Amino acid sequence: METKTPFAFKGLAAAFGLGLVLMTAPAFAEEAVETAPATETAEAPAAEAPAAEAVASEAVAVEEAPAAEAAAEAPAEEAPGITPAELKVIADTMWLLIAGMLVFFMNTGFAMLEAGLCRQKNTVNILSKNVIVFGMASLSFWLLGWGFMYGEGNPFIGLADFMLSIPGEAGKVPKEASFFFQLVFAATAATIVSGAVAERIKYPAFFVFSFLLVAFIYPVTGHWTWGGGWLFEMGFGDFAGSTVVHSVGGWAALTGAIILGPRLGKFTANGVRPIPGHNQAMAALGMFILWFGWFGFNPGSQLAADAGPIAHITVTTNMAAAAGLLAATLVSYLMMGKPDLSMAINGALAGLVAITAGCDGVSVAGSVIIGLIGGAIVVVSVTFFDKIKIDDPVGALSVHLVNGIWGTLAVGLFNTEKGLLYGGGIDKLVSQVIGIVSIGAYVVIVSAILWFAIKAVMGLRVSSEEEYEGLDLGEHGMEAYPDFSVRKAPIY
Amino acid sequence: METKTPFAFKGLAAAFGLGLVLMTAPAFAEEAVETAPATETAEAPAAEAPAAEAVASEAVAVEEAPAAEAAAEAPAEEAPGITPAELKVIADTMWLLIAGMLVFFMNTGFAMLEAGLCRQKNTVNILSKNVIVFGMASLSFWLLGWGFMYGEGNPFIGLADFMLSIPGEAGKVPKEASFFFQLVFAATAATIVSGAVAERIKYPAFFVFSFLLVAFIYPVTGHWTWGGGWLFEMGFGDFAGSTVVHSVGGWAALTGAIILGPRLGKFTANGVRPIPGHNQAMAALGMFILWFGWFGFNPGSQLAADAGPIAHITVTTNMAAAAGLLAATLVSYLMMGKPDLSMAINGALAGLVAITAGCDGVSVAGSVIIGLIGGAIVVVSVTFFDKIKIDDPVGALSVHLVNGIWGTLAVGLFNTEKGLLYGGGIDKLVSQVIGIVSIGAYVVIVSAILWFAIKAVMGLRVSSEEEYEGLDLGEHGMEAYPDFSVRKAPIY
Amino acid sequence: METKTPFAFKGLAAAFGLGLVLMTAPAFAEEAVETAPATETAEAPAAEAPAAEAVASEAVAVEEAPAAEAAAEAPAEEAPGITPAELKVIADTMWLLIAGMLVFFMNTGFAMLEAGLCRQKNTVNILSKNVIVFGMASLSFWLLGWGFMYGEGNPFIGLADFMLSIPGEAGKVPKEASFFFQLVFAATAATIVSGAVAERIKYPAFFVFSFLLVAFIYPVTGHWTWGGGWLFEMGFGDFAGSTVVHSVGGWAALTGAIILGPRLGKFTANGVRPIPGHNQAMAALGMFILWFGWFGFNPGSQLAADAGPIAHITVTTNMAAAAGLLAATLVSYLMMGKPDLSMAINGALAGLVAITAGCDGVSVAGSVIIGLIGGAIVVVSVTFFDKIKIDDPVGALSVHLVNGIWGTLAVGLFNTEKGLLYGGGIDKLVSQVIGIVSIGAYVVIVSAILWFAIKAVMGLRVSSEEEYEGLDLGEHGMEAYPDFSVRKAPIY
Amino acid sequence: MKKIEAIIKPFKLDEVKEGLTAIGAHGLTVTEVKGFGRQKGHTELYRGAEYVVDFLPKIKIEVVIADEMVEAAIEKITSAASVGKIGDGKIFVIPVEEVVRIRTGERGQEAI
Amino acid sequence: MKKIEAIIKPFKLDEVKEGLTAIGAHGLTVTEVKGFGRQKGHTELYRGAEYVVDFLPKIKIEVVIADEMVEAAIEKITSAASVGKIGDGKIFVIPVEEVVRIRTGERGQEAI
Amino acid sequence: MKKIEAIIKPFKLDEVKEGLTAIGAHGLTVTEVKGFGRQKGHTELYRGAEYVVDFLPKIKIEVVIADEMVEAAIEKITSAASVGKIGDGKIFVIPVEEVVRIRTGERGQEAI
Ligand SMILES: Nc1ncnc2c1ncn2[C@@H]1O[C@H](COP(=O)(O)OP(=O)(O)O)[C@@H](O)[C@H]1O
Ligand SMILES: Nc1ncnc2c1ncn2[C@@H]1O[C@H](COP(=O)(O)OP(=O)(O)O)[C@@H](O)[C@H]1O
Ligand SMILES: Nc1ncnc2c1ncn2[C@@H]1O[C@H](COP(=O)(O)OP(=O)(O)O)[C@@H](O)[C@H]1O
Repeated sequence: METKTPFAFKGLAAAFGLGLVLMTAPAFAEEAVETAPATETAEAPAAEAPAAEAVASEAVAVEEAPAAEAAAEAPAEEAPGITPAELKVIADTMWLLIAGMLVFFMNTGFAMLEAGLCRQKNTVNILSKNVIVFGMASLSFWLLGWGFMYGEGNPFIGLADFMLSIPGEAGKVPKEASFFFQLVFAATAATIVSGAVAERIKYPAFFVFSFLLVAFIYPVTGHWTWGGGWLFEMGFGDFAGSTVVHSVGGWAALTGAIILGPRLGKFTANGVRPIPGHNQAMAALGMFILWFGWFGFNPGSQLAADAGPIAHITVTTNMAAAAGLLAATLVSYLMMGKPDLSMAINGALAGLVAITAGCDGVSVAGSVIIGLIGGAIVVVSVTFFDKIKIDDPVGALSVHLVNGIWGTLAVGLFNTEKGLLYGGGIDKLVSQVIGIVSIGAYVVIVSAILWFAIKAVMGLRVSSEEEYEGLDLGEHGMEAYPDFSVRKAPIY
Repeated sequence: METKTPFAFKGLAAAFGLGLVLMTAPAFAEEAVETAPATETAEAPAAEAPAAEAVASEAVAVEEAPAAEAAAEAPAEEAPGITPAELKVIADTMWLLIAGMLVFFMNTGFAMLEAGLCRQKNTVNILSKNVIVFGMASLSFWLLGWGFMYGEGNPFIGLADFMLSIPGEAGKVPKEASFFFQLVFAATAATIVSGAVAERIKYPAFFVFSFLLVAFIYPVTGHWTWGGGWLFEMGFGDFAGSTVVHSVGGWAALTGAIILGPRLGKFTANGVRPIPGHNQAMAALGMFILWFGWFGFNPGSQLAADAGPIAHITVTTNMAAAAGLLAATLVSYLMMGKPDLSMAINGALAGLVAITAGCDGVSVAGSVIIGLIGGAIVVVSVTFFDKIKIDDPVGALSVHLVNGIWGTLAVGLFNTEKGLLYGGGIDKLVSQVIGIVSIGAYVVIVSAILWFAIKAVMGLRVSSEEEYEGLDLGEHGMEAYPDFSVRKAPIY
Repeated sequence: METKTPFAFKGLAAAFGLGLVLMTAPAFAEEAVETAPATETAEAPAAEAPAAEAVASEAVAVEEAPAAEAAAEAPAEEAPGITPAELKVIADTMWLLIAGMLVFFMNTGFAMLEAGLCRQKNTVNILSKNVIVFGMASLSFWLLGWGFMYGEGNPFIGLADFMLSIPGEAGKVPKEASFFFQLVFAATAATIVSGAVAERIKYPAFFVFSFLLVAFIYPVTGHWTWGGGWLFEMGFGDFAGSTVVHSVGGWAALTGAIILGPRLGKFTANGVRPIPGHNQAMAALGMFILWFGWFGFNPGSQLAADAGPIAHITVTTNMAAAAGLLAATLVSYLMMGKPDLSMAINGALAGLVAITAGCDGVSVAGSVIIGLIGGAIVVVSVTFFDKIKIDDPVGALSVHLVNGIWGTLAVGLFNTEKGLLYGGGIDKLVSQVIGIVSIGAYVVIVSAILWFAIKAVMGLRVSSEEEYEGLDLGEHGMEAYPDFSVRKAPIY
Repeated sequence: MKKIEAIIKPFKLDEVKEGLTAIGAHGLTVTEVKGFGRQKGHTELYRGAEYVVDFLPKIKIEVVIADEMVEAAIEKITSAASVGKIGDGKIFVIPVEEVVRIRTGERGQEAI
Repeated sequence: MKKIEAIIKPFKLDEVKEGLTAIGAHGLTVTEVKGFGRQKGHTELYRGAEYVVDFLPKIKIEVVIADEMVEAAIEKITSAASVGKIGDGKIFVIPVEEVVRIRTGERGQEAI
Repeated sequence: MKKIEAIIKPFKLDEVKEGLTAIGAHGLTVTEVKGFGRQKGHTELYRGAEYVVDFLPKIKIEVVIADEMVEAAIEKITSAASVGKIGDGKIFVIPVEEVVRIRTGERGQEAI
């Protein structure tokens, strides 16, 4: 099993490791000086409260003895001084952090979904990709992505606050809470790519692409929209990221899937040969975890614990998912004569992606309709990509790209204030189209350049021998289930 | 594998799909008009605050740019005006939503538990049922269930607020938060049925029954109790639903299991032949997820973030589960000579169901005793149902029905204010018995009618050939683990 | 498969069951008298508010009708009277409970990780251990552990508040919330042992050891540190338990692994023979769940919803995990030529353990460096333990013990106030070393005594025949995956 | 001595085993196999596309017996495994030249 | 009648099956096996240590055919399964004394 | 040429393989099987009920060798696989009429 990449990649790995140390070193050094104020800032909301001394002395106590006693003693002294404004900051921070944790958990969902929908022989590889992509994204977004996305800059890119170098403002939700929430979003975009290029991409190639996606591609379009850039100014609206997160991941995935070409044996002279995933239970587990995590994704995007909006968003999110699930089940039932679990799973996810852009501003009935349409779209779309011979092992394109587009358009139709169907005129819809197209064009172009560059430097696709034997052995020298008697190629 | 149902069901599916669109259409149309006020209501708590303008302008900003900047700017302006009362609403809403999300996650637990405790050849079918049942329940509860349960009406049924048509009140926990929390409870009742009828019920039959359970059966008894109906007036107490949720699901499951009859080969001339579940790891995963989700189920049922009660409920819930787990392990150890993992799993769930009714009003020691007894009961009960030849593949009857009854009785014994053992007299216990019996009778009768109706119209049970081959192929044309060499019938 | 233990253990089990009933009986009796005040205490924060009557009457309403209506009515009346101080208590309680739930969920992660990294033939056994250990720990910590750890006593041990017998103080975070949070920590320490002694320890032996660990070993060192004992006085700092939880578990695990000896076939004349885990997907699932749960472990250890600190801790926790994951991947890549998923998984966990002690007081860059080093350490450490022939099937020693030590030392180096590298001098580092050594010595000695006592009384290790056949059959008479064709011994 | 190999439907295993023990076979070995034959496979679905699965799960039973028991064994297997539907399976009789019991080293008839 | 046992590389199964049906074999039985031979195994990794896996996944095809078809079958299998690399596999020809179709009780040639 | 089929206890595979390579067998094929024999099965538990599992996991080794190596192979397998307990397994010797190496088309002895 000799391959040439290891050497190339070993160098890369070493360089990367070194780079990381070098890059963190200055930050570390700086912080060595600045640290005291920096941590003060982090605790500012409390520190500025009237009872500052009590709090300060408690801060020490907490650091030293974060135990029941501390909890039992401290609040009493601290409490009298706390203001409603500070409490709102606390509520907002809790909401944002908890939501961010749920979004983090979506990585688990993606890992299970993608591993379940691929073949047993590629399981270690897919899991490895899903595991590393979050680690990679965390570092990459901290080092570069956050600064490009939310730093001060121009309408096209942010250019400050790399590695969170600028202290946050006092009396507000701590910047680190926002950073964490944005970080888990960035990682989601990268994970989407993983599924579409599965079962044939070289591990190092994916590793490098993910880094660049999170460091650069995603933050730039993120800056245009959520970072206050030109699309934001123009009136483009994407509440929680149907386009900003899902389609961006989807476009990059599409480009990758096309450049890589289909898996061996998928498209034969006799037509499409389905390649069933090896574990539907794992796929269903993944779907449930993703749905659960989406309750962080959408309601968390309110970025504050505002009772009305977060309740509304939770309901629209859930109803669209349920409607997508039902629609995909029924449509596949009508088309194929049997209810297809893999479609039902994709249908629920389609509903979730579709409601993401408009979850805050559509009615509950609107969310049901958006979800129903999303669920129907996903069935047609999967078949469509098969027909045009773009091979997407897990349906990532149909779920994230196509429904990301649908969801973004749906804002222009169903938003109860500005939607076309609610008498809001065509303006919103036009802005939405401009946003979709410009972001799509940008991501496709930049991704294509990167994919080709990676192909030239280190190769993109594994050898066909390795593809037959499975990437688990080829890329990782491991088996996912060594105790079970397994076959490398399914017997049909 | 020709069956007759597909055609019948295709029609049904089409009708259902159409119905859904028709039913949502008017709501949609209405909302097109009403929407502005409706969303205002949703944001009322904030909108009525002194700083209304700031908030309003922020609402727009948030919709357009839910990013770090918005988070960084907004709270500062908004904060000065917020009142403690509003903050309490925020805390309550957060608690309710987070709890509801955890209860949603219980669906994952049920899916894993049930799939793990059934055979490999029926895995896709069980997962499909667990997936669709939540989608179905969401729609069904929104369309009908919520109105029957909580709408204004008479002591026997609610008759208003279908599709959330009545706006919520300002200054309170948003109605949508309550709706979400109640919705996930309704889905739980339906999921319980899934396990008991597993490995032999036709998919479409289950689909239809679930819809009706959530649309009608569950909401009616729910109205009697939590909806302020006659049982509530009478003093029946079931804090988080040992009876209202678990027994209701359990009675419907019992009726279904009896009408369906046992799985082929379960009861032979030589006695009971255990049919081991195909994946104990999946079952254990399911149990853990359910336990985790129960921290939403019980503490969330406080419906408010009241510090003392939610802490107390969290502890009693956990202790009862732990005690149930230990008791079932030890009892099965003593009875069989070895500790039985499948019993330990059921024991923990038994403890959880048993504490559900009384988690708020029993002492910690009381919760331990309730759990210990629940864990012991489940072992005896599983054997009992085997003896009377009612086949319940996952133990749903022993866990949810029997322990639901035990838990509801336990309120009358262990409630520290009104329990018999605490000198509270016999009154509470009598009310509990009346509640258990009346709800049981109602659910058994209505379910039986529905099961028989479904049987007549579309058939209930798959053919014995399909049962041998597995419902995955018969109902879904899919395999759960196509890459593994599997046997359809276990070799003993 | 006759073994002698069943009888011994049956007796033990019976004795234990009886003991439990006897022990809970008095508490129960007492509470029968004291109950009313006890529950009042639990609701104290609200009860003392001006609107006490309204609240009291509502408390009844809530108990009887915890439904939408109650939620809709109640807050309005209650709200006017609530104070910011009470709201802070509510926020703190919510944070503590939610964090505790996440930590509870880590048990799921441990179960999946350990089962995935062991062989198929021992799956039921490992799951049984992971399931029972939490049940056991809950009871044990309530009966004894909490009192030894946090009760009034001397600098070496607490000696009061067993079974939560002392009422909590009003106006503070309810004691039951603290108890729950501390309980899930105690269970974590016990679970760590499970992995290192896997695939060869008798189930009853593990059962007894776990009970004693949580009842006595862990609480004593916990008292020294978090309970305000002598190490706390001396200035030892371990914010969330790198040493107090992870190393304590790790030292007990080390002692057990040495006394048990390696698994048959692990160390042969030809060197180390790797024994691959049977399900890498399950292991990856476990890692993700653990990472998710750690967002309760570390940020929850703030014990209060202080916006700045919890945001900061969430970020440092995440960055260290990401860095550990990357470092372990890259180091294993460089060493072995391929990226090793099982190492990546351990690397992420290593980063998490390493940041646990210092997550509150190091900078983000500091957390990255701590994580990078932790990830590198774990790779070297796994190889090291193999070299000295200590067999640790899941890498628990390298993750929890070695990185627990590293993380505790790192506080002395990277703490931005007192760390050596930040000009804080050597004092902190010295305290840390004293803490590590004294806790290590204590745990090793007491664990060794207990392991040997258990060995003498009931035997520690299964027969080699049982080890070949698998503990699932030997200890439990069950198979984890009975439907799959499996081999008991992997074919290499 | 002969080895009888029978390919049967999986759910018939128990009956065949009992049939064979009834005529005095003391041991047999079972393998999970996939069969292709006159019995048509079935169509499966996956994400909106159909495909035909030709190979069906079967059980192969191998039992080595004395020559004189061959007819009885064929008889028992045929009656126990037959459902009367295509796909019931086949029996093959193969010569065996030697049998050894590993534990004792016994050979031939006694070793069976 | 003969039983042909062919040990082949797993991904060649479809081609071999088609080759055999082309020459008129109506049934065959497939088993997943592990092979050890001249083809070297590979090295696997696990948590920082390497080990050699000697046994490689192979597919065993068993097909019982009339004597006169043996050469044709060998020919077909050889051409369909050959990649030209070590590890392509082996064909073994074994005598079969009797064949019975369970469903009908037919024997010999008709039963194949 | 003969095919030796040995049914052994799974954990003896490595030793048997080494025994066979030692006497010059260059290839062998392994199948996971379930065995029923004099060795009694065991009782398993599931949710409060017991049941007997008759079939135990075994490994089947198939090795085709030249006639003259048969005795040596039997000898090696017997000594390597024997634990001296019931259930150690069986060896069956079956005639093989032809062997073909797929890669080269070689036949007979050279093809083994
Ligand atoms: N010639 C053959 N060689 C090997 N196995 C065969 C042969 N013919 C049939 N089989 C096996 O027997 C099974 C049943 O055969 P099939 O033709 O489907 O039905 P029937 O036994 O009723 O004729 C097949 O699935 C296959 O495993
Ligand atoms: N003597 C033998 N007996 C049984 N099986 C054999 C024998 N020789 C080879 N095999 C099987 O054939 C497969 C291929 O053999 P190998 O020696 O690797 O390559 P080649 O077929 O190219 O000579 C082996 O993996 C094994 O399953
Ligand atoms: N007559 C037989 N035909 C086929 N396989 C047999 C036969 N007898 C035994 N076996 C196989 O050999 C294994 C061991 O046989 P068993 O009777 O249990 O012990 P022993 O080999 O010590 O006599 C069985 O599990 C079975 O797989």
